[in-house]
Amino acid sequence: MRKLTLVCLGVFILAGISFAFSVQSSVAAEPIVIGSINPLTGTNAVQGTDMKRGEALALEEINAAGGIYGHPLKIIWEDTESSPRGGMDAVHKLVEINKVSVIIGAYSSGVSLPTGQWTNSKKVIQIAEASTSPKLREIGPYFFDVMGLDEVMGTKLAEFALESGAQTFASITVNNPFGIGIEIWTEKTVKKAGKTWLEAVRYDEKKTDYRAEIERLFAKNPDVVFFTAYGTESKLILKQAHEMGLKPAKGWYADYMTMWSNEVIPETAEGIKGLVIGTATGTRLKEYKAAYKNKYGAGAKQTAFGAYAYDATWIAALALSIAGKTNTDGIAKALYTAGGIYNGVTGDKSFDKDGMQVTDYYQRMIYTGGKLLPYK
Amino acid sequence: MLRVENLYKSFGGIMALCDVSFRVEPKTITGLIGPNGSGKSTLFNVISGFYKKDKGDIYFEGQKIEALQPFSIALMGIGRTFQISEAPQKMTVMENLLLAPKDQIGEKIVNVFLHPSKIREQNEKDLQKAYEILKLVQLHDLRNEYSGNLSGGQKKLLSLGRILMFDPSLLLLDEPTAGVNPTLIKDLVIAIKKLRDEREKTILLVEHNMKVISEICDKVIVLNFGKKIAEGTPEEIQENEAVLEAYLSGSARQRGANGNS
Amino acid sequence: MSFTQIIINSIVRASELALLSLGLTIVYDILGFANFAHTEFAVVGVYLALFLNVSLGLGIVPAAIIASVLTGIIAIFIDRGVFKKMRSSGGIIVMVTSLGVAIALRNTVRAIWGASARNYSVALEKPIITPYFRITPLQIWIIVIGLAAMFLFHLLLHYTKLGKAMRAVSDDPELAQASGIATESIITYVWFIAIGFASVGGILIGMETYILPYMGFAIIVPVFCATIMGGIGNPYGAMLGALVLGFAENFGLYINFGQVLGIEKIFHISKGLFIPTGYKPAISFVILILVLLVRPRGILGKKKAG
Amino acid sequence: MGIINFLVYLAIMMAIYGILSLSLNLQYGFTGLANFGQVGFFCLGAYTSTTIVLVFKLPFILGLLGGMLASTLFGYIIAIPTADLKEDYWAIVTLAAAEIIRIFFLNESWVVGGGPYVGGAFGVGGIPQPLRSLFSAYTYPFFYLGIALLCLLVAYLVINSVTRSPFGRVIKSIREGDNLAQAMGKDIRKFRIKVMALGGAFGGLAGCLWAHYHGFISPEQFLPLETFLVWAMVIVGGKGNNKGAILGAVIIMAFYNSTRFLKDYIPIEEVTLASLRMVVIGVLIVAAMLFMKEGLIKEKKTIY
Repeated sequence: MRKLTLVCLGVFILAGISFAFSVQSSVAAEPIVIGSINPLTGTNAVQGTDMKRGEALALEEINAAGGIYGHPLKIIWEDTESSPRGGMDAVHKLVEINKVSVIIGAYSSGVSLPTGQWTNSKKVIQIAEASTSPKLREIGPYFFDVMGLDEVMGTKLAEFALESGAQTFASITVNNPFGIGIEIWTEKTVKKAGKTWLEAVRYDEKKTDYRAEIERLFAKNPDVVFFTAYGTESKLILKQAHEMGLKPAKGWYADYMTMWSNEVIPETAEGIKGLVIGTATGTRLKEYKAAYKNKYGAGAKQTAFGAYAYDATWIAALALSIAGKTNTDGIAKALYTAGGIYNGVTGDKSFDKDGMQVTDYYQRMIYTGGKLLPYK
Repeated sequence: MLRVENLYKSFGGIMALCDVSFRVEPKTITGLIGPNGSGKSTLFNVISGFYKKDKGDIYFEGQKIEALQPFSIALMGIGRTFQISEAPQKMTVMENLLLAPKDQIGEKIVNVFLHPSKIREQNEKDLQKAYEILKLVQLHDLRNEYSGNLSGGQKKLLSLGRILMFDPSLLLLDEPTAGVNPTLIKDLVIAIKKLRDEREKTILLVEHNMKVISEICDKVIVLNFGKKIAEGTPEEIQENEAVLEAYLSGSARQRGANGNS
Repeated sequence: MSFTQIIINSIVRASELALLSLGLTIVYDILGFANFAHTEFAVVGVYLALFLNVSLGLGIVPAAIIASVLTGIIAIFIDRGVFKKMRSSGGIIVMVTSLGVAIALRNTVRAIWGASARNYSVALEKPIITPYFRITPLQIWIIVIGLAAMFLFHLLLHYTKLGKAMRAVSDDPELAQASGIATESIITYVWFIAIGFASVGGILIGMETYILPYMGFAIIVPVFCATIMGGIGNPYGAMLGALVLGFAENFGLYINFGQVLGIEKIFHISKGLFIPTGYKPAISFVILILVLLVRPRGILGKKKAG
Repeated sequence: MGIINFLVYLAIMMAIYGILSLSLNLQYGFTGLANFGQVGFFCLGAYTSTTIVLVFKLPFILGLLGGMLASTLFGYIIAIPTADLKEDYWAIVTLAAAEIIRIFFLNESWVVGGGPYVGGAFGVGGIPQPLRSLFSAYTYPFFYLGIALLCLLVAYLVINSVTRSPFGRVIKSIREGDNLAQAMGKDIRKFRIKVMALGGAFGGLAGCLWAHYHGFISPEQFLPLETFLVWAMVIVGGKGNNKGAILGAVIIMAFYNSTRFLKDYIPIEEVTLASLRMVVIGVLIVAAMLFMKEGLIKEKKTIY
């Protein structure tokens, strides 16, 4: 069913390595333990739960493919409670008590930064899955990130919108590092092109009314509105704008469209253009989505982040296999190799010298008739 | 000492005090009587600043006091007790008394750290005084009991003790003998008289016990429906027609119609 | 267009808030404590309606009615189990207890239904378009139900035996008890009415937006602001407070303060002086604090006798 | 070894939250002020100290004092207009004030120096740790635990002497009702304001300690939920008793972290577990209020 090129490659590597280690691991079955921190409760619980599912899916496949040199992989999941304190509690427990040498997570930069600083001081590998703040670069040699940073997405999105010939621009973004990162880079790019930037609206997550923000956004009739939102809020913002009959002349432009594309009411999002991760239409993602549906049922909500978590787990497993029984420096080195050879659901996963994702391929899409289709 | 002129106070539509005027002379005991709901406690609350008057003036030792906060009125020398005695649940009887003295150095946070010895000294003095007062109001054995656990009569005694500790020049006592056991009432009457005669205090008290009134009061003021209907010596009052009528109709009125006004 | 539209938006928001603040205020009036679990009760109603509507396939209207009734009953049970035991305690103790109830309820809902956003199975409505504003049928319903609730409540308070008893208990609980009013049974009705209204309000918000376990906490603060602004314990104040807050939230971002204050020309602020959108959640807080500075008991605050 | 490190970390957190709990206990347990915005002090202390140390490059100790001073001022300022408000109003006003502080730091990045991706929603990292260079990564937490315990001790001693002094007597009488204290000539407004200021100082101190230990702060850390945790600490530990407040912090933090271990042995969904954990916190508050009104350690009676 899932005859993924990757799985083949993975199985091949794992089988080879586990054969090499089979002499030592006669006891076998002793699991290799890694940790994971996700926001399973609190404001980001939806994304966190999806990420945990992505990791669990990868874990199942990894163990089905023979585990890590004969040992099964085990993940200990901890909750960050969507807060830095919860995140710190979690990494302390994982490192000091469970003695893991690799941790996957966290979701937001606000949690990844403090936990990363600490795990790095402990020489424990941390692989962030959905944090995009450029500050992450400075953390240190044991910190990795599998998601392209904001600057790339923001710039590419603005370039796309500029091609429409629009003169005036505005944005509505969630007031968190992710949203503001996009706001900064779209605004920068628009201004560089000599066009007018009218308004940057920031909204609070999980509120039940965004009409005031929408009125403000459209007060000066922007030609283009950049739009960044998680599924929950996108649905409401687009619905309320639709009800109020407000629409930018040259359309909405959105980033990471898969974050909301299966949650919005189709009519309200008709014609939104934007970007998705390059391979989001590729077979890998399709397979991932099918496997996900198969495991968790059709009702399970997929966000854009589960796939990153899935990829992070695979890369960690590959690196552990390549590094063998060595210290974290060895694993860190192996991560660069693993990132290079792994063909991810979310695209090429190569790291740059700071352990950050080098590229993210983006593809232009349009949302029409309730579906995301490639933009001509 | 205390001069009240044309005082008005209403709650919603109910006129609780209506054109009340009177004087309290220094070193006297003035009784305030009247049926339930006649405005006695309201008058106390307005004088002590807990309620704001609608109209009228209140002078204490020549100074207008009606605009002041309750605590500043207290600091000027008007001490009061409450009809339903304030008795903190989680403070012992002794703590209640130690709360009362004015100008405590230890009520300033900095002094707690800068002058601990002065605080201790002052506390020691206050303790001595408190022991004496406790003996007077017969709460000595209960000094370490939480005041919230006292009986109604004991709470009355406690509030008397507290106000003695506070040591104002004018004492407003709201039913000081209500619920107190009869043998003790005698001692209380003696003690209150002593306050006037030996310590030169001025006292205004609300009282239902006519025996107590006639025994200690120099002057009695009678309120009915918020109006002053009579003023005079206890003897004069007892023969006053209007007062008798008020009490007769008052007793026919539903009891407890408004326990607070 | 946008000015009239903002007025409509404000009224819709005010109606939602009013349904919730009405109940909060009468519970305060009769029981004497600020119920921090108020909107969490509403969320219980929202999820019960979700269960009836989506899992059992009931129509949204019967689902809403059944859920609100059930929630009212749950509130009565929680009152019997928890709040009844502290009738004589001070307001602050019960308030803190209600905070515990709130945390427990919110997380129970989340443990059962999960953290994701959900929706009722209702179709997207076509807005009614006028030259001045747009409004959806649901929003008209929200305004109508909001007004009807207020009117019903007014009738209840002034023309029914229950209402008169409620007012008596509110004015002087001891006297009411003495004159033979069964305070406990009044309290039962009050919980039922208050939480029933809240649940309806919550379900309307859920229909208009989305359903989250977190929504109770997202609306508790505006609801409290509205209630307190109007004068806690006063039902008409709660309605007024909701109106003030609805307008403040919507006009706060719309008004150009540079123009209003006439300083635009002086300081050459070409873009106008607007409240940054990031501060929108703070608007209601600031207004609340300002109102309390001027009127420490709220706009229509009353002083209890005694 | 690992367990010891973990316990040291836990102890640091307990000490920090113990200070917060002591501060809330002074306000609520002794004075009856229902401060639902305790996290505002925490936030302000953390940000002020960070600004002083990171932007102005001043030593840690000045950051600590500055953070305390800022929160003191804030407690003072918020209390002046609100000191006369009723307790219910007080609760929501303090909650609102704390949210205003958080929203301020969420929107204003310049206060922590600004620059790309610094401040505002991004939070601010790289906050220096005091005397970090003298220790290794493994020994430093022990040193910091020393600092935290020292601060906790100071907080305990100060708050305990204040609550046992005549000042403490007055605020206790205010807790039981306004009338008595006023009739005894006490300016209850002033006392409330002072309590908020002193409570603010220690709330701010806890914030500074948090910021410098973790080296990173962001508005996400200062949501109202933190306040409610501190409430649980005061109520479970014993309101009106300073030892109780610390015990409460120890218990709630231990409970919070021990549930993490539970799921290593019992197969249970983390989402459910985390929700249930909060259900327990809520139920604990209710149960303590119902059946254990005084908490684990009763308020101490002064005997004469």
